[in-house]
Amino acid sequence: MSENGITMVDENGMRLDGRTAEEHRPIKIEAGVLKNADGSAYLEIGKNKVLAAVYGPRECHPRHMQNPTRAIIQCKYNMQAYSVGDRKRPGTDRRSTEISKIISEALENVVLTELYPRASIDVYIEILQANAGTRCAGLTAASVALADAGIPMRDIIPAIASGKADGHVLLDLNKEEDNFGEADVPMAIVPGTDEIVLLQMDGHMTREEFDRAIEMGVAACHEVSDIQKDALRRRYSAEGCE
Amino acid sequence: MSENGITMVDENGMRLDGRTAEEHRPIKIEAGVLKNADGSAYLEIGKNKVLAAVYGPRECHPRHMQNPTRAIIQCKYNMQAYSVGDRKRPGTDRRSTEISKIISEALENVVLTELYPRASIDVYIEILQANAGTRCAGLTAASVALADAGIPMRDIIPAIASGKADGHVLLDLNKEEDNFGEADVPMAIVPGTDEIVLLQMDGHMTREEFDRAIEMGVAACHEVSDIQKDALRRRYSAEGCE
Amino acid sequence: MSENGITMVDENGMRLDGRTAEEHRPIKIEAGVLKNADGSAYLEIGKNKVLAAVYGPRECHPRHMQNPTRAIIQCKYNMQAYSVGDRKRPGTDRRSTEISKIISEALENVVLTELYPRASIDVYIEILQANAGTRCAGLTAASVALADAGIPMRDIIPAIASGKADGHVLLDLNKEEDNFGEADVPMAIVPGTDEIVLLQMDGHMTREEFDRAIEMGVAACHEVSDIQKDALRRRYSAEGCE
Amino acid sequence: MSNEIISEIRRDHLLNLLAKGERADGRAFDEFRPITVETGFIESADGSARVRMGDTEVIAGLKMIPGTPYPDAPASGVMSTGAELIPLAHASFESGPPSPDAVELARVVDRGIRESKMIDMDDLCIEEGKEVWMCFIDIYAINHDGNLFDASNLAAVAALRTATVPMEQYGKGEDRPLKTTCVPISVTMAKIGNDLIVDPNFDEGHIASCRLTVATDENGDFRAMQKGGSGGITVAELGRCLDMAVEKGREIRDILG
Amino acid sequence: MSNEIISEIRRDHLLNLLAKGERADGRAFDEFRPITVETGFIESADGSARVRMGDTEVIAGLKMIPGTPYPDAPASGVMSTGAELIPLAHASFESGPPSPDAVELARVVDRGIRESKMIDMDDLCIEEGKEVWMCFIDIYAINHDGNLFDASNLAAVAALRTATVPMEQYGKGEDRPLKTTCVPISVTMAKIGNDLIVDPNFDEGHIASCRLTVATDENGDFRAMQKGGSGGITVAELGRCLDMAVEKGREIRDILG
Amino acid sequence: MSNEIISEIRRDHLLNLLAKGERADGRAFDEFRPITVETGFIESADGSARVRMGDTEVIAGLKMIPGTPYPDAPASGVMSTGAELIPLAHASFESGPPSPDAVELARVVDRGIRESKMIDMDDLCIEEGKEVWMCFIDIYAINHDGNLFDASNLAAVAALRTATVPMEQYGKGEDRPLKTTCVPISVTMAKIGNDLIVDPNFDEGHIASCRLTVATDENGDFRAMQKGGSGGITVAELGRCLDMAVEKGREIRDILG
Repeated sequence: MSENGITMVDENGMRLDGRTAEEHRPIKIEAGVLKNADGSAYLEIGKNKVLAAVYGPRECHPRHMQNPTRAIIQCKYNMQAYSVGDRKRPGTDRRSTEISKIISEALENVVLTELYPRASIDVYIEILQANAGTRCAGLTAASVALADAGIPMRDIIPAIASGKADGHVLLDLNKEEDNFGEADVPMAIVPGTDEIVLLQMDGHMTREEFDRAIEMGVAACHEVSDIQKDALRRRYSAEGCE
Repeated sequence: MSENGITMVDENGMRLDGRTAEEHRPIKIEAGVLKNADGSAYLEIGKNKVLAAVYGPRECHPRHMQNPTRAIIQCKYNMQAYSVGDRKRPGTDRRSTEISKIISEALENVVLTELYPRASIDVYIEILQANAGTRCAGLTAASVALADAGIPMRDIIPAIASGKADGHVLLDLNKEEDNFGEADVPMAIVPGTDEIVLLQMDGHMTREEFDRAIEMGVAACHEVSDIQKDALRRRYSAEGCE
Repeated sequence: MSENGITMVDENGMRLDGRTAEEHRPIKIEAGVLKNADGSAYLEIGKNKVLAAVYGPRECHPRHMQNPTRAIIQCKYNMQAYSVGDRKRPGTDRRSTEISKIISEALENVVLTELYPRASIDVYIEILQANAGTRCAGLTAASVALADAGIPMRDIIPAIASGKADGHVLLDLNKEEDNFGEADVPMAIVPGTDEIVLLQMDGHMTREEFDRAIEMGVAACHEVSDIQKDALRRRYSAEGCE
Repeated sequence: MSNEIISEIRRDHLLNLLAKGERADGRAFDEFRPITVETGFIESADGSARVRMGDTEVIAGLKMIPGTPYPDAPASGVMSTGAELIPLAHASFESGPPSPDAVELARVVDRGIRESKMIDMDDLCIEEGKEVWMCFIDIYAINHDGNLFDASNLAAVAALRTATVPMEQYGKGEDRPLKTTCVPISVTMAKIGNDLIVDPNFDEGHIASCRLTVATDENGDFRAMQKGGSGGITVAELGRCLDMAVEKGREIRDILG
Repeated sequence: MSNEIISEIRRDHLLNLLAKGERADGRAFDEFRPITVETGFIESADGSARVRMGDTEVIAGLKMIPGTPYPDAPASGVMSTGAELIPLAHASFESGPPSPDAVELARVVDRGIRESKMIDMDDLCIEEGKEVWMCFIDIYAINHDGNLFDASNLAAVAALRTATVPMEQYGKGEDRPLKTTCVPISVTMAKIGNDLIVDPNFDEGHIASCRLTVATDENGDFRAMQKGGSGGITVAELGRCLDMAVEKGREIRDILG
Repeated sequence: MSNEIISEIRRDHLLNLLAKGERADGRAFDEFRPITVETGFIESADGSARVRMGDTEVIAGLKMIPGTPYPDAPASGVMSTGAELIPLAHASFESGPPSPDAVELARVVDRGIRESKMIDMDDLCIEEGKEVWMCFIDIYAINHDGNLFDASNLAAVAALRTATVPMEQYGKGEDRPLKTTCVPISVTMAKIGNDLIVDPNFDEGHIASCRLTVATDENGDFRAMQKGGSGGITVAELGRCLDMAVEKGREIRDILG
């Protein structure tokens, strides 16, 4: 039983939604879902529904933000008004500013920005429905959208959160687990090197718990990576048929 | 008797303020009322009091809004704080944004914008006192101000609203009629061709009622047009005397 | 006894904090307190605590604000959130906009702006703790910061307020005196010529009272001037030792 | 080749086609693109719909929240409509506060719903003068290929027709369907040269001289109209638009079911 | 000829005139332009006035609304003054949030009225600690030919003196006149070279090194002052300004009646 | 020489030093700059601290105000953290709304304090469901020479530990110290090439590929983390960072006393 008196994991190690500790929610990714964008992806993980679109490389506005040696990546993470329990007022808030920033930084790790001096690569993440884990879902979708746009990248970034609830280290908390949980550790890696490119943590974790969360997260990122690649494979073969 | 149990038109077809169905409120227009503006007009229609001023053609700021082949018309419709029953907070709201847009579009129809590539013709409409029909009053005044500024135009646009109250199709609803009315149809025409350049409708109207409203409105626009021309004639003769 | 029934000056002419009518609160100025700024100063007067920093002359942004014949002085006066009794919301308000404007104008009187066409000299005043008289404290500190930055000036501006409380004309009202006071007269002079470069007044004063307030203020400005020069002297000798 | 030249060539091509009575995508002048309406797509919303009209795609979601009524209508619910032209949907859309285009879109959709009295506002009173349901309709353009007006109207209407009043969430009893009455359907026509076409796609909208959006109810009565663009329209053309709006409105109403 | 050169020539011309004791429009140094005050012009306002001072024109309107008092003054009304330098009034004015000039203008007018205690704030209490009248004074520049300070002060003062408390509109009984006491009159002087002139027009204000606005009451006591501009003023010059402000203030008070 | 060339030369210099195991200011890789903490500096605040970390300087101030609790936590106080990167502190900081850097800084400091439950929120209830204390922590950068995260965390924590609940000011009884529990200490590491250093100064932060901020409690447990920058970090490097964060966190906790 957790601090809050709510049982999240039963005696057999099963979670309320029937998952084991190391299991992520069902993930569905579809690449190339939008006509206008240069690249796009739709992703569901559990009850999260996310769209990502890429425009660029294109001219960077305003000009004073241009970098003469490489492209900049400008990600905008946005929760749509009806995506959450209470209506979210349209417009940027502090949370979305922070998430946009760390996702942009993670993507800069893999995109060959040096190929496009002065340009901007614009990544738009829209959360249609939110159920814990939207920043990782958004980054995972954005990576697929970048690949769909044909942007040269060293690797494709998967992301997932691990966390702690009811005293257990668990992968990919859903909303109920997150609300009553004790910690959350969103992360993203470069699959080819296992380097961590996005990492946040809040809550309360001992060293052993945190090490376990990282171990679980890295392993799960590889699973997410396979799903990303599969979506791109389907996209390319669909394109071949067109 | 209207849906709301309020009688707006008596058994003789007379309205509360003594007008017939096809009669507009008294209109007064004076051109050239402001020293600084390149052109200006003051207009009263019933209890509405409106000022319009034109500056331009002049350099367009910001530059990315410039059109290389013609001038753009930038109209700003603004209700002054004390012009309405409750105080209106200064600043642009969604209503004024929409009205500014449709008035700009109507004026683009007649101004020879192709003569002034890259320039801006700025039209400012200030509602000093509002009593239903301000957008038409504003457009009517703005047209006179453009002519006063000597901006080359194919024609001078008059505007007026027709509507429905107490089950009757009526011209130029005043505030009381509008508050309890069933429909409002603001419109503007090019008098030389009878082409409609501004048209909105909200409320509830059958086809016959709407056709009647348009018929009434077009006819009244010609009356407004005469008053506009008269104001400009007085302006030019006054200038001659100066 | 004042209008409010509160005694501010006792029968011996002593104020609640033990000062005479013509006495300013203790003033402490330290120049060169910030590493990054081109010039800086920290000032305390009574319970006021103020930091001023100068950056420039540097390129002026946005460009349309550049003056082709001289530098512009852009002062930003800012009250920190915790500096006042109630928390002040971060961001510019109308009071700080006005104060920034009149301080910029006062400083333009003495800075040789003609030496730096198109440039901007940026002056930042941060009120860490406020206790009546912050605009004068800020201008006094800003003048020292400009000198510390080595900006060529005709003179160094001191500022102080006089005022009226409990029926007496008093120098440098503190917060309690100001809250229950009858008038406030912030001023700044060019010490070399006694010309007044900043002057405001609000409240109620007869001509004699006002004349007395000016007389007192001008005299006190010279005292402030000495403290400014002393701070700069200490700063230069400290630099010599470095 | 510069963008302007490409755009000029494309324009001439479209005009030539129209002169022959054809549209670039093979449609008749009075033919809508294929329309699909999917409702209940967003479970976090109290009503939602995704509408595809050719390559144009929009999502509308409804959130209902208890709030205070306006003093002059103490027993009536409150509605508010927002439209976001997010940069994901088109290269020309920018982040930031709503553009005039987004404001106009939201207000035209709002007027259609408000003036047709589609939502039974009296049914949204919780306690007279104290508490009523506030309905927030939020519309997001997902892919913009023209005629966002009709797609947005349809998405909003479909979301409202399938909406649930979230009574339980706010401890007000059992969830119940939102009561709707009239269904306003918006039909947009564009004038290109002297031709009138319905449901203009992006390219057609781009070269049109003006646009007319007309919302009709089940009886073919008019509930809202909005002309856009600087071109003029004759009274005769207006009449043909109104005929079209009534006829096409019926067809679309049938799709809604 | 470039704008700068024209402006330079105009400046020299004005300075030459002043050296001869003359102003471009023929006024004496201590002479205001013709002033007209028209009150009650805006029926939707609870008080209004249009002031013309030469070619400078401003409108001030008052709206009174019941609201909550400040906790530290539970029995006092609330006042707030805004000034809008709308682009209609001068080519240099821009749309958008108030510029520093507009903010300064509003605050100087506000201080004159507030510090003279012109409005009897205690008379504006409806229910102590619960409800008081809030007075919103909104000033719009209509045509800017200099000295907006004095024109705005005069318009605000005239609007207040002829204002009605809208009791009926809010169900508080019968309408009654707003109670005012002291009438603060603002007089603005400009320093050009070593000359002091009152009521500077646009060109004079443009070349002035500094400006002093002084608000006086019926007794010739001072209620508010504001120096503007980067030029300095000597104590002797200040004294002459104060004399002028008292004298001219009396003249303008007579115009108000 | 252009700024870019200077910056390039400076970068190479720092990298050469690091290759030799040295830092430009002579510190060991795991060594903080000298830290001073001065509390109670701002008397108008309910708690305040000025922290100097080498040439980096920040001030944090606390204001406590009675307010309404959130409906889902009716007996808990409320906290809010803001950070202002004012232009006084660095030539690159601009006036205006908080930049993404300022937002991130505020949120990371906020998370450390919030997640460690440093403030006893239940002790801040005045009347359940009606009134609770709202804690506003405002952080101002005064001079930015790198590692604003740790300096800001330390200032906020020191301000909270020495804070007073202003009971008297709001007529709630006698002033009393704010109850705090856990003390979260943040330690920031930067990765430059393959080296990890603590407390990066401005130049080091500028050339670092990434940054990791770790907040630990008295037990060495983790309460908040934030990686920044586009560089990647291996799991092994992460482990070394965590060891360092725990060890350095203890040292800084001792400074706080």
